[in-house]
Amino acid sequence: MSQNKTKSQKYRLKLPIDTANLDIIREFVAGIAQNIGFDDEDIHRIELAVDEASTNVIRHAYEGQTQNDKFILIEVKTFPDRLEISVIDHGKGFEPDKIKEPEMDAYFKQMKRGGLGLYLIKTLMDKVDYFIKPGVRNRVKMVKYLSL
Amino acid sequence: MSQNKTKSQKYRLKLPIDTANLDIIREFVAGIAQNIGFDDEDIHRIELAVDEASTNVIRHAYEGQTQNDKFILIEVKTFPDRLEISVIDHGKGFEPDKIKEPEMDAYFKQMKRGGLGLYLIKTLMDKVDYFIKPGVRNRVKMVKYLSL
Amino acid sequence: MEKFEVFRHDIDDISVLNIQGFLDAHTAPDFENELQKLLQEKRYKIIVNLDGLQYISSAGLGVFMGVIEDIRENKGDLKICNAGEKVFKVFDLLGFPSLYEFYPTEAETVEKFKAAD
Amino acid sequence: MEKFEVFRHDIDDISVLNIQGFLDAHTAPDFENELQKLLQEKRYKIIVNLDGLQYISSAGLGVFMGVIEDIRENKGDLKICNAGEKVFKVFDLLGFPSLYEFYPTEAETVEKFKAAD
Ligand SMILES: Nc1ncnc2c1ncn2[C@@H]1O[C@H](COP(=O)(O)OP(=O)(O)O)[C@@H](O)[C@H]1O
Ligand SMILES: Nc1ncnc2c1ncn2[C@@H]1O[C@H](COP(=O)(O)OP(=O)(O)O)[C@@H](O)[C@H]1O
Repeated sequence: MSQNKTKSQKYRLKLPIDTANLDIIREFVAGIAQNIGFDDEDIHRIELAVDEASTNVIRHAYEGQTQNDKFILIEVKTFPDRLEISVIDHGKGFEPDKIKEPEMDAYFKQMKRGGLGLYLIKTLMDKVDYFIKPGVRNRVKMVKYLSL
Repeated sequence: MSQNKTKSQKYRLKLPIDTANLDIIREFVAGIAQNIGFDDEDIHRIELAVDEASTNVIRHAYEGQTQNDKFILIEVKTFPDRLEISVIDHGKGFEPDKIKEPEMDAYFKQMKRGGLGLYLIKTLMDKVDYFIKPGVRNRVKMVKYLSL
Repeated sequence: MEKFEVFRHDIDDISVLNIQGFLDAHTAPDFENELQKLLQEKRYKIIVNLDGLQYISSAGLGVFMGVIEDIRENKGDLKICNAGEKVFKVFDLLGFPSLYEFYPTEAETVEKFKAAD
Repeated sequence: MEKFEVFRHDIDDISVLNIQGFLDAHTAPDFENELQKLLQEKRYKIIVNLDGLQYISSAGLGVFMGVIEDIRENKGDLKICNAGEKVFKVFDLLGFPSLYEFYPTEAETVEKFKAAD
Protein backbone atom coordinates (compact mmCIF):
# COMPACT_ATOMS: atom_id res chain seq x y z
CA MET A 1 0.00 0.00 0.00
CA SER A 2 1.74 3.16 -1.03
CA GLN A 3 1.12 6.88 -0.86
CA ASN A 4 -1.58 8.06 -3.18
CA LYS A 5 0.08 10.89 -5.06
CA THR A 6 -2.97 12.29 -6.75
CA LYS A 7 -5.32 12.99 -3.87
CA SER A 8 -5.05 15.18 -0.83
CA GLN A 9 -4.16 13.36 2.39
CA LYS A 10 -4.80 14.62 5.92
CA TYR A 11 -2.67 14.34 9.04
CA ARG A 12 -3.41 15.63 12.53
CA LEU A 13 -1.25 15.86 15.62
CA LYS A 14 -2.62 17.13 18.92
CA LEU A 15 -0.39 17.58 21.95
CA PRO A 16 -0.07 19.33 25.29
CA ILE A 17 1.57 22.78 25.27
CA ASP A 18 5.07 21.96 26.41
CA THR A 19 8.32 23.00 24.74
CA ALA A 20 9.52 19.41 25.29
CA ASN A 21 7.16 18.50 22.45
CA LEU A 22 8.77 20.75 19.84
CA ASP A 23 11.01 17.97 18.58
CA ILE A 24 8.01 15.66 18.18
CA ILE A 25 6.29 18.35 16.12
CA ARG A 26 9.39 18.91 13.96
CA GLU A 27 9.82 15.20 13.29
CA PHE A 28 6.15 14.88 12.42
CA VAL A 29 6.19 17.56 9.73
CA ALA A 30 9.66 16.56 8.53
CA GLY A 31 8.46 12.96 8.08
CA ILE A 32 5.50 14.00 5.95
CA ALA A 33 7.56 16.51 3.96
CA GLN A 34 10.17 13.86 3.25
CA ASN A 35 7.57 11.31 2.16
CA ILE A 36 6.11 13.67 -0.44
CA GLY A 37 9.51 14.51 -1.84
CA PHE A 38 10.78 17.81 -0.42
CA ASP A 39 14.56 18.17 -0.40
CA ASP A 40 16.55 18.56 2.82
CA GLU A 41 16.70 22.34 2.54
CA ASP A 42 12.94 22.73 2.22
CA ILE A 43 12.36 20.16 4.96
CA HIS A 44 14.49 22.35 7.22
CA ARG A 45 12.50 25.46 6.27
CA ILE A 46 9.23 23.68 7.01
CA GLU A 47 10.48 22.33 10.36
CA LEU A 48 11.67 25.76 11.43
CA ALA A 49 8.47 27.59 10.38
CA VAL A 50 6.29 25.07 12.21
CA ASP A 51 8.58 25.19 15.26
CA GLU A 52 8.21 28.99 15.35
CA ALA A 53 4.41 28.88 15.08
CA SER A 54 4.25 26.12 17.71
CA THR A 55 6.59 27.95 20.07
CA ASN A 56 4.24 30.93 19.83
CA VAL A 57 1.27 28.79 20.81
CA ILE A 58 3.18 27.32 23.76
CA ARG A 59 4.46 30.70 24.93
CA HIS A 60 1.64 33.10 24.15
CA ALA A 61 -1.69 31.51 23.24
CA TYR A 62 -2.85 30.51 26.71
CA GLU A 63 -1.15 33.28 28.72
CA GLY A 64 -3.59 34.24 31.45
CA GLN A 65 -6.22 31.93 29.99
CA THR A 66 -8.28 29.54 32.07
CA GLN A 67 -9.03 26.79 29.57
CA ASN A 68 -8.66 23.35 31.03
CA ASP A 69 -7.59 21.63 27.89
CA LYS A 70 -4.66 23.67 26.60
CA PHE A 71 -3.50 22.00 23.45
CA ILE A 72 -1.68 22.61 20.25
CA LEU A 73 -3.03 21.09 17.08
CA ILE A 74 -1.06 20.59 13.88
CA GLU A 75 -3.05 19.82 10.75
CA VAL A 76 -1.23 18.86 7.59
CA LYS A 77 -2.68 18.38 4.13
CA THR A 78 -0.58 16.97 1.36
CA PHE A 79 -1.29 17.76 -2.29
CA PRO A 80 0.55 16.68 -5.44
CA ASP A 81 2.16 20.12 -5.67
CA ARG A 82 2.28 21.39 -2.08
CA LEU A 83 2.05 20.93 1.65
CA GLU A 84 -0.41 22.93 3.77
CA ILE A 85 0.29 23.08 7.46
CA SER A 86 -1.93 24.73 10.05
CA VAL A 87 -0.85 25.37 13.62
CA ILE A 88 -3.96 25.80 15.74
CA ASP A 89 -4.77 26.81 19.32
CA HIS A 90 -7.91 27.88 21.12
CA GLY A 91 -6.19 30.50 23.25
CA LYS A 92 -6.51 34.25 23.44
CA GLY A 93 -5.63 34.99 19.83
CA PHE A 94 -3.75 38.00 18.48
CA GLU A 95 -3.86 40.55 15.68
CA PRO A 96 -1.20 39.55 13.19
CA ASP A 97 -1.60 42.80 11.23
CA LYS A 98 -0.74 44.85 14.28
CA ILE A 99 2.47 42.98 14.92
CA LYS A 100 5.20 44.98 13.28
CA GLU A 101 7.81 43.30 11.20
CA PRO A 102 11.11 43.61 12.93
CA GLU A 103 13.17 46.26 11.15
CA MET A 104 16.40 44.47 11.49
CA ASP A 105 18.54 47.59 11.69
CA ALA A 106 16.63 49.32 14.44
CA TYR A 107 16.10 45.92 15.89
CA PHE A 108 19.77 45.29 16.33
CA LYS A 109 20.39 48.79 17.61
CA GLN A 110 17.96 48.13 20.40
CA MET A 111 19.38 44.65 20.69
CA LYS A 112 16.05 43.50 21.92
CA ARG A 113 15.21 39.88 22.02
CA GLY A 114 12.35 38.01 20.40
CA GLY A 115 9.78 39.05 17.84
CA LEU A 116 11.52 37.08 15.14
CA GLY A 117 9.15 34.14 14.85
CA LEU A 118 6.42 35.55 12.62
CA TYR A 119 9.04 37.14 10.40
CA LEU A 120 10.87 33.85 9.98
CA ILE A 121 7.65 32.00 9.17
CA LYS A 122 6.86 34.49 6.41
CA THR A 123 10.38 34.25 5.01
CA LEU A 124 10.55 30.45 5.07
CA MET A 125 7.14 29.55 3.67
CA ASP A 126 5.51 30.41 0.33
CA LYS A 127 2.21 31.62 1.77
CA VAL A 128 1.01 32.39 5.28
CA ASP A 129 -2.54 33.20 6.41
CA TYR A 130 -3.99 33.85 9.83
CA PHE A 131 -7.50 32.94 10.91
CA ILE A 132 -8.14 34.26 14.42
CA LYS A 133 -11.18 33.57 16.62
CA PRO A 134 -10.00 34.24 20.19
CA GLY A 135 -10.90 31.48 22.62
CA VAL A 136 -12.28 29.33 19.81
CA ARG A 137 -9.76 28.62 17.10
CA ASN A 138 -6.66 30.54 16.09
CA ARG A 139 -4.93 29.16 13.06
CA VAL A 140 -1.70 29.97 11.29
CA LYS A 141 -1.86 28.36 7.85
CA MET A 142 1.40 27.90 5.98
CA VAL A 143 1.88 26.62 2.45
CA LYS A 144 5.05 25.29 0.85
CA TYR A 145 5.18 24.29 -2.82
CA LEU A 146 7.21 21.40 -4.16
CA SER A 147 9.74 22.61 -6.70
CA LEU A 148 9.09 20.35 -9.66
CA MET B 1 7.54 25.71 30.33
CA SER B 2 8.44 22.12 31.04
CA GLN B 3 6.70 18.78 31.15
CA ASN B 4 4.36 18.38 34.09
CA LYS B 5 5.54 15.14 35.65
CA THR B 6 2.67 14.61 38.05
CA LYS B 7 -0.35 14.71 35.78
CA SER B 8 -1.46 12.68 32.82
CA GLN B 9 -0.83 14.26 29.42
CA LYS B 10 -2.61 13.37 26.18
CA TYR B 11 -1.25 13.11 22.64
CA ARG B 12 -3.11 12.23 19.47
CA LEU B 13 -1.88 11.48 15.97
CA LYS B 14 -4.27 10.79 13.10
CA LEU B 15 -3.05 9.80 9.69
CA PRO B 16 -4.01 8.13 6.43
CA ILE B 17 -3.51 4.36 6.17
CA ASP B 18 -0.28 4.13 4.26
CA THR B 19 2.80 2.11 5.17
CA ALA B 20 4.86 5.19 4.23
CA ASN B 21 3.58 6.68 7.50
CA LEU B 22 5.01 3.96 9.75
CA ASP B 23 8.20 5.91 10.37
CA ILE B 24 6.19 8.99 11.36
CA ILE B 25 4.27 6.86 13.85
CA ARG B 26 7.46 5.34 15.27
CA GLU B 27 9.12 8.72 15.69
CA PHE B 28 6.00 10.10 17.37
CA VAL B 29 5.85 7.44 20.07
CA ALA B 30 9.64 7.32 20.42
CA GLY B 31 9.70 11.09 21.00
CA ILE B 32 7.12 10.89 23.78
CA ALA B 33 8.74 7.82 25.35
CA GLN B 34 12.10 9.55 25.35
CA ASN B 35 10.71 12.71 26.91
CA ILE B 36 9.24 10.81 29.85
CA GLY B 37 12.47 8.95 30.49
CA PHE B 38 12.34 5.48 28.91
CA ASP B 39 15.74 4.02 28.04
CA ASP B 40 16.72 3.15 24.49
CA GLU B 41 15.82 -0.50 24.85
CA ASP B 42 12.28 0.24 26.03
CA ILE B 43 11.89 2.94 23.40
CA HIS B 44 12.70 0.30 20.79
CA ARG B 45 10.15 -2.11 22.29
CA ILE B 46 7.47 0.60 22.24
CA GLU B 47 8.28 1.62 18.65
CA LEU B 48 8.11 -1.96 17.46
CA ALA B 49 4.84 -2.80 19.26
CA VAL B 50 3.16 0.32 17.90
CA ASP B 51 4.55 -0.38 14.41
CA GLU B 52 3.04 -3.88 14.55
CA ALA B 53 -0.38 -2.65 15.67
CA SER B 54 -0.30 0.11 13.05
CA THR B 55 0.80 -2.25 10.29
CA ASN B 56 -2.22 -4.41 11.16
CA VAL B 57 -4.55 -1.44 10.80
CA ILE B 58 -3.01 -0.50 7.45
CA ARG B 59 -3.10 -4.09 6.16
CA HIS B 60 -6.26 -5.54 7.63
CA ALA B 61 -8.67 -3.07 9.21
CA TYR B 62 -10.22 -1.68 6.06
CA GLU B 63 -9.94 -4.75 3.83
CA GLY B 64 -13.11 -4.86 1.77
CA GLN B 65 -14.52 -1.91 3.70
CA THR B 66 -16.20 1.04 2.06
CA GLN B 67 -15.53 3.82 4.58
CA ASN B 68 -14.49 7.04 2.94
CA ASP B 69 -12.28 8.26 5.69
CA LYS B 70 -9.87 5.40 6.34
CA PHE B 71 -7.58 6.57 9.08
CA ILE B 72 -5.32 5.31 11.80
CA LEU B 73 -5.42 7.07 15.14
CA ILE B 74 -2.71 6.83 17.78
CA GLU B 75 -3.62 8.06 21.27
CA VAL B 76 -0.93 8.32 23.89
CA LYS B 77 -1.34 9.10 27.57
CA THR B 78 1.67 9.71 29.74
CA PHE B 79 1.59 9.04 33.47
CA PRO B 80 4.33 9.41 36.07
CA ASP B 81 4.87 5.65 36.07
CA ARG B 82 3.78 4.53 32.62
CA LEU B 83 2.86 5.15 29.01
CA GLU B 84 -0.51 4.06 27.58
CA ILE B 85 -0.74 3.85 23.82
CA SER B 86 -3.87 3.01 21.85
CA VAL B 87 -3.88 2.21 18.16
CA ILE B 88 -7.37 2.81 16.84
CA ASP B 89 -9.23 2.20 13.58
CA HIS B 90 -12.87 2.17 12.56
CA GLY B 91 -12.55 -0.76 10.23
CA LYS B 92 -14.01 -4.25 10.23
CA GLY B 93 -12.58 -5.34 13.57
CA PHE B 94 -11.43 -8.82 14.57
CA GLU B 95 -11.66 -11.31 17.40
CA PRO B 96 -8.32 -11.22 19.18
CA ASP B 97 -9.20 -14.28 21.32
CA LYS B 98 -9.71 -16.38 18.23
CA ILE B 99 -6.34 -15.55 16.80
CA LYS B 100 -4.04 -18.33 17.85
CA GLU B 101 -0.66 -17.55 19.23
CA PRO B 102 1.93 -18.80 16.82
CA GLU B 103 3.42 -22.00 18.22
CA MET B 104 6.88 -21.25 17.07
CA ASP B 105 7.91 -24.87 16.52
CA ALA B 106 5.00 -25.86 14.35
CA TYR B 107 5.19 -22.43 12.91
CA PHE B 108 8.68 -22.89 11.64
CA LYS B 109 7.93 -26.38 10.40
CA GLN B 110 5.24 -24.93 8.19
CA MET B 111 7.52 -22.00 7.44
CA LYS B 112 4.48 -19.90 6.97
CA ARG B 113 4.76 -16.18 6.92
CA GLY B 114 3.04 -13.58 9.06
CA GLY B 115 0.92 -13.88 12.16
CA LEU B 116 3.75 -12.62 14.31
CA GLY B 117 2.51 -9.10 15.01
CA LEU B 118 0.05 -9.71 17.87
CA TYR B 119 2.51 -12.09 19.49
CA LEU B 120 5.29 -9.51 19.37
CA ILE B 121 3.04 -6.81 20.80
CA LYS B 122 2.21 -9.04 23.78
CA THR B 123 5.84 -9.90 24.32
CA LEU B 124 7.13 -6.34 24.09
CA MET B 125 4.56 -4.50 26.20
CA ASP B 126 3.53 -4.95 29.85
CA LYS B 127 -0.21 -5.06 29.23
CA VAL B 128 -2.34 -5.32 26.11
CA ASP B 129 -6.12 -4.99 25.85
CA TYR B 130 -8.43 -5.07 22.86
CA PHE B 131 -11.68 -3.12 22.58
CA ILE B 132 -13.45 -4.07 19.37
CA LYS B 133 -16.57 -2.43 17.89
CA PRO B 134 -16.48 -3.30 14.19
CA GLY B 135 -17.08 -0.31 11.92
CA VAL B 136 -17.05 2.05 14.88
CA ARG B 137 -13.89 1.91 16.92
CA ASN B 138 -11.37 -0.90 17.26
CA ARG B 139 -8.66 -0.21 19.78
CA VAL B 140 -5.49 -2.02 20.78
CA LYS B 141 -4.39 -0.54 24.11
CA MET B 142 -0.80 -1.14 25.18
CA VAL B 143 0.83 -0.18 28.46
CA LYS B 144 4.53 0.09 29.26
CA TYR B 145 5.78 0.88 32.77
CA LEU B 146 8.84 2.97 33.49
CA SER B 147 11.39 0.96 35.43
CA LEU B 148 12.17 3.27 38.35
CA MET C 1 18.36 9.98 3.08
CA GLU C 2 16.86 6.72 1.90
CA LYS C 3 14.79 4.75 4.39
CA PHE C 4 15.99 1.39 3.16
CA GLU C 5 18.60 0.19 0.72
CA VAL C 6 19.85 -3.16 -0.62
CA PHE C 7 23.34 -3.65 -2.02
CA ARG C 8 24.24 -6.90 -3.76
CA HIS C 9 27.56 -8.48 -4.48
CA ASP C 10 28.43 -12.01 -5.58
CA ILE C 11 31.30 -14.19 -4.36
CA ASP C 12 31.50 -17.14 -6.78
CA ASP C 13 28.16 -18.93 -6.40
CA ILE C 14 27.29 -17.06 -3.22
CA SER C 15 25.21 -13.85 -3.32
CA VAL C 16 25.38 -11.32 -0.54
CA LEU C 17 22.58 -8.82 0.07
CA ASN C 18 23.61 -6.05 2.42
CA ILE C 19 20.47 -4.39 3.73
CA GLN C 20 20.55 -0.98 5.38
CA GLY C 21 18.15 1.35 7.14
CA PHE C 22 14.63 0.51 8.22
CA LEU C 23 12.96 -2.75 7.20
CA ASP C 24 9.23 -2.46 7.91
CA ALA C 25 5.96 -3.13 6.09
CA HIS C 26 6.76 -0.22 3.79
CA THR C 27 10.20 -1.34 2.71
CA ALA C 28 9.76 -5.14 2.96
CA PRO C 29 8.63 -5.39 -0.71
CA ASP C 30 11.97 -3.90 -1.85
CA PHE C 31 13.85 -6.59 0.05
CA GLU C 32 11.51 -9.30 -1.21
CA ASN C 33 12.13 -8.16 -4.81
CA GLU C 34 15.89 -8.47 -4.46
CA LEU C 35 15.54 -11.97 -3.02
CA GLN C 36 13.14 -13.01 -5.77
CA LYS C 37 15.65 -11.82 -8.36
CA LEU C 38 18.24 -14.18 -6.88
CA LEU C 39 15.80 -17.08 -6.95
CA GLN C 40 14.99 -16.33 -10.60
CA GLU C 41 18.71 -16.46 -11.34
CA LYS C 42 18.75 -19.80 -9.51
CA ARG C 43 21.23 -18.49 -6.99
CA TYR C 44 20.39 -20.36 -3.82
CA LYS C 45 23.41 -19.61 -1.64
CA ILE C 46 22.41 -16.38 -0.04
CA ILE C 47 23.95 -14.29 2.71
CA VAL C 48 21.95 -11.44 4.15
CA ASN C 49 24.38 -8.99 5.74
CA LEU C 50 22.52 -6.85 8.28
CA ASP C 51 25.36 -4.40 8.81
CA GLY C 52 23.68 -1.00 8.67
CA LEU C 53 20.19 -2.37 9.35
CA GLN C 54 18.79 -0.15 12.06
CA TYR C 55 15.32 -1.58 12.48
CA ILE C 56 13.25 -4.61 11.59
CA SER C 57 9.58 -5.40 12.21
CA SER C 58 7.67 -8.65 11.69
CA ALA C 59 6.96 -7.58 8.11
CA GLY C 60 10.71 -7.82 7.53
CA LEU C 61 10.95 -11.18 9.27
CA GLY C 62 8.13 -12.38 7.05
CA VAL C 63 10.32 -11.88 3.99
CA PHE C 64 12.91 -14.30 5.39
CA MET C 65 10.16 -16.84 6.12
CA GLY C 66 8.71 -16.45 2.65
CA VAL C 67 11.77 -17.58 0.72
CA ILE C 68 13.52 -20.10 2.94
CA GLU C 69 11.50 -23.15 1.87
CA ASP C 70 12.18 -22.52 -1.82
CA ILE C 71 15.88 -21.99 -1.14
CA ARG C 72 16.33 -25.19 0.87
CA GLU C 73 14.34 -27.30 -1.57
CA ASN C 74 16.99 -26.26 -4.06
CA LYS C 75 19.80 -27.38 -1.76
CA GLY C 76 20.74 -23.82 -0.91
CA ASP C 77 20.61 -21.83 2.27
CA LEU C 78 20.02 -18.32 3.53
CA LYS C 79 22.45 -17.38 6.28
CA ILE C 80 22.48 -14.13 8.20
CA CYS C 81 25.42 -12.06 9.45
CA ASN C 82 26.34 -8.80 11.19
CA ALA C 83 23.08 -8.42 13.11
CA GLY C 84 23.22 -5.48 15.52
CA GLU C 85 22.00 -6.02 19.07
CA LYS C 86 18.61 -4.33 18.61
CA VAL C 87 17.86 -6.11 15.35
CA PHE C 88 19.07 -9.50 16.61
CA LYS C 89 16.74 -9.24 19.60
CA VAL C 90 13.74 -9.16 17.27
CA PHE C 91 14.90 -12.28 15.40
CA ASP C 92 15.62 -13.91 18.74
CA LEU C 93 12.22 -13.09 20.28
CA LEU C 94 10.61 -15.08 17.49
CA GLY C 95 12.99 -18.02 17.64
CA PHE C 96 14.72 -17.41 14.31
CA PRO C 97 18.16 -18.61 15.50
CA SER C 98 16.82 -22.19 15.55
CA LEU C 99 15.90 -22.01 11.87
CA TYR C 100 18.56 -19.72 10.41
CA GLU C 101 22.31 -19.64 10.96
CA PHE C 102 23.61 -16.34 12.31
CA TYR C 103 27.29 -15.37 12.10
CA PRO C 104 29.13 -12.30 13.36
CA THR C 105 30.96 -11.58 10.09
CA GLU C 106 30.43 -11.98 6.37
CA ALA C 107 33.82 -13.73 5.94
CA GLU C 108 32.82 -16.42 8.43
CA THR C 109 29.49 -16.93 6.66
CA VAL C 110 31.23 -17.34 3.30
CA GLU C 111 33.52 -19.91 4.94
CA LYS C 112 30.52 -21.94 6.11
CA PHE C 113 29.13 -22.10 2.57
CA LYS C 114 32.54 -23.06 1.14
CA ALA C 115 33.14 -25.72 3.80
CA ALA C 116 29.84 -27.39 2.95
CA ASP C 117 30.67 -27.68 -0.74
CA MET D 1 20.84 10.76 23.41
CA GLU D 2 20.69 14.28 24.87
CA LYS D 3 18.80 16.88 22.86
CA PHE D 4 21.21 19.66 23.69
CA GLU D 5 24.54 19.92 25.43
CA VAL D 6 26.98 22.69 26.32
CA PHE D 7 30.69 22.04 26.89
CA ARG D 8 32.88 24.80 28.26
CA HIS D 9 36.62 25.27 28.17
CA ASP D 10 38.73 28.33 28.95
CA ILE D 11 41.76 29.59 27.02
CA ASP D 12 43.37 32.25 29.23
CA ASP D 13 40.74 34.97 29.59
CA ILE D 14 38.64 33.58 26.73
CA SER D 15 35.79 31.15 27.41
CA VAL D 16 34.55 28.78 24.74
CA LEU D 17 31.07 27.29 24.86
CA ASN D 18 30.66 24.41 22.44
CA ILE D 19 26.95 23.84 21.93
CA GLN D 20 25.64 20.63 20.41
CA GLY D 21 22.33 19.19 19.31
CA PHE D 22 19.07 21.11 19.02
CA LEU D 23 18.72 24.67 20.29
CA ASP D 24 15.02 25.54 20.45
CA ALA D 25 12.60 27.09 22.95
CA HIS D 26 12.98 23.98 25.12
CA THR D 27 16.77 23.99 25.35
CA ALA D 28 17.44 27.75 25.07
CA PRO D 29 17.29 28.16 28.89
CA ASP D 30 20.19 25.70 29.29
CA PHE D 31 22.32 27.77 26.93
CA GLU D 32 21.25 31.02 28.61
CA ASN D 33 22.29 29.60 32.00
CA GLU D 34 25.79 28.78 30.79
CA LEU D 35 26.19 32.27 29.37
CA GLN D 36 24.90 33.88 32.57
CA LYS D 37 27.46 31.89 34.56
CA LEU D 38 30.23 33.42 32.45
CA LEU D 39 28.84 36.91 32.98
CA GLN D 40 28.70 36.29 36.73
CA GLU D 41 32.35 35.28 36.61
CA LYS D 42 32.99 38.53 34.73
CA ARG D 43 34.31 36.61 31.74
CA TYR D 44 33.38 38.77 28.77
CA LYS D 45 35.47 37.23 25.99
CA ILE D 46 33.21 34.52 24.77
CA ILE D 47 33.38 32.18 21.80
CA VAL D 48 30.33 30.12 20.95
CA ASN D 49 31.50 27.13 18.93
CA LEU D 50 28.56 25.74 16.94
CA ASP D 51 30.34 22.57 15.87
CA GLY D 52 27.79 19.83 16.52
CA LEU D 53 24.83 22.22 16.58
CA GLN D 54 22.23 20.62 14.33
CA TYR D 55 19.36 23.05 14.66
CA ILE D 56 18.55 26.53 15.90
CA SER D 57 15.24 28.39 16.10
CA SER D 58 14.56 32.03 16.93
CA ALA D 59 14.39 31.10 20.61
CA GLY D 60 18.07 30.17 20.33
CA LEU D 61 18.91 33.37 18.46
CA GLY D 62 17.16 35.28 21.23
CA VAL D 63 19.73 34.03 23.72
CA PHE D 64 22.55 35.61 21.70
CA MET D 65 20.60 38.88 21.53
CA GLY D 66 19.91 38.81 25.25
CA VAL D 67 23.54 38.89 26.40
CA ILE D 68 25.42 40.86 23.75
CA GLU D 69 24.70 44.32 25.17
CA ASP D 70 25.95 43.38 28.62
CA ILE D 71 29.08 41.78 27.13
CA ARG D 72 29.99 44.76 24.97
CA GLU D 73 29.35 47.29 27.73
CA ASN D 74 32.05 45.41 29.59
CA LYS D 75 34.46 45.71 26.67
CA GLY D 76 34.09 42.08 25.77
CA ASP D 77 32.65 40.34 22.74
CA LEU D 78 30.77 37.24 21.77
CA LYS D 79 32.12 35.70 18.57
CA ILE D 80 30.72 32.68 16.79
CA CYS D 81 32.54 29.88 14.98
CA ASN D 82 32.03 26.57 13.20
CA ALA D 83 28.47 27.25 12.06
CA GLY D 84 27.16 24.51 9.79
CA GLU D 85 25.39 25.51 6.60
CA LYS D 86 21.86 24.91 7.86
CA VAL D 87 22.42 26.71 11.14
CA PHE D 88 24.27 29.62 9.54
CA LYS D 89 21.37 30.18 7.17
CA VAL D 90 19.07 30.93 10.11
CA PHE D 91 21.51 33.48 11.56
CA ASP D 92 21.90 34.93 8.10
CA LEU D 93 18.17 35.22 7.39
CA LEU D 94 17.91 37.51 10.42
CA GLY D 95 20.96 39.60 9.62
CA PHE D 96 23.13 38.37 12.49
CA PRO D 97 26.40 38.52 10.52
CA SER D 98 26.22 42.32 10.67
CA LEU D 99 26.16 42.30 14.47
CA TYR D 100 28.28 39.26 15.36
CA GLU D 101 31.60 38.09 13.97
CA PHE D 102 31.52 34.60 12.47
CA TYR D 103 34.68 32.54 11.86
CA PRO D 104 35.18 29.12 10.33
CA THR D 105 37.40 27.76 13.13
CA GLU D 106 37.86 28.17 16.84
CA ALA D 107 41.61 28.80 16.43
CA GLU D 108 40.94 31.76 14.17
CA THR D 109 38.41 33.17 16.62
CA VAL D 110 40.89 32.90 19.48
CA GLU D 111 43.43 34.74 17.29
CA LYS D 112 41.00 37.61 16.76
CA PHE D 113 40.55 38.04 20.51
CA LYS D 114 44.34 37.88 21.10
CA ALA D 115 45.08 40.31 18.28
CA ALA D 116 42.71 42.86 19.81
CA ASP D 117 44.44 42.77 23.21
N1 LIG E 1 -0.68 31.63 18.73
C1 LIG E 1 -0.56 32.86 19.28
N2 LIG E 1 -1.38 33.24 20.28
C2 LIG E 1 -1.28 34.47 20.86
N3 LIG E 1 -0.36 35.39 20.47
C3 LIG E 1 0.49 35.07 19.48
C4 LIG E 1 0.44 33.82 18.84
N4 LIG E 1 1.41 33.80 17.88
C5 LIG E 1 2.02 35.00 17.93
N5 LIG E 1 1.48 35.78 18.88
C6 LIG E 1 1.84 37.19 19.20
O1 LIG E 1 2.70 37.67 18.19
C7 LIG E 1 3.89 38.21 18.74
C8 LIG E 1 5.07 38.06 17.80
O2 LIG E 1 5.44 36.69 17.71
P1 LIG E 1 6.91 36.30 17.23
O3 LIG E 1 7.23 37.07 16.01
O4 LIG E 1 6.99 34.84 17.12
O5 LIG E 1 7.89 36.83 18.38
P2 LIG E 1 7.99 36.45 19.93
O6 LIG E 1 7.24 35.19 20.16
O7 LIG E 1 9.45 36.30 20.17
O8 LIG E 1 7.39 37.64 20.64
C9 LIG E 1 4.05 37.49 20.08
O9 LIG E 1 4.80 38.22 20.99
C10 LIG E 1 2.59 37.33 20.50
O10 LIG E 1 2.13 38.49 21.13
N1 LIG F 1 -6.74 -3.66 13.39
C1 LIG F 1 -7.11 -4.84 12.87
N2 LIG F 1 -8.23 -4.91 12.10
C2 LIG F 1 -8.62 -6.08 11.57
N3 LIG F 1 -7.96 -7.24 11.76
C3 LIG F 1 -6.85 -7.24 12.51
C4 LIG F 1 -6.36 -6.04 13.10
N4 LIG F 1 -5.25 -6.36 13.82
C5 LIG F 1 -5.05 -7.68 13.68
N5 LIG F 1 -6.01 -8.24 12.89
C6 LIG F 1 -6.17 -9.66 12.55
O1 LIG F 1 -5.28 -10.42 13.36
C7 LIG F 1 -4.47 -11.26 12.55
C8 LIG F 1 -3.11 -11.51 13.22
O2 LIG F 1 -2.33 -10.32 13.18
P1 LIG F 1 -0.77 -10.43 13.29
O3 LIG F 1 -0.43 -11.29 14.44
O4 LIG F 1 -0.22 -9.04 13.34
O5 LIG F 1 -0.27 -11.16 11.97
P2 LIG F 1 -0.42 -10.79 10.42
O6 LIG F 1 -0.78 -9.36 10.34
O7 LIG F 1 0.92 -11.08 9.85
O8 LIG F 1 -1.49 -11.72 9.91
C9 LIG F 1 -4.41 -10.57 11.22
O9 LIG F 1 -4.15 -11.48 10.17
C10 LIG F 1 -5.82 -9.97 11.12
O10 LIG F 1 -6.75 -10.94 10.66
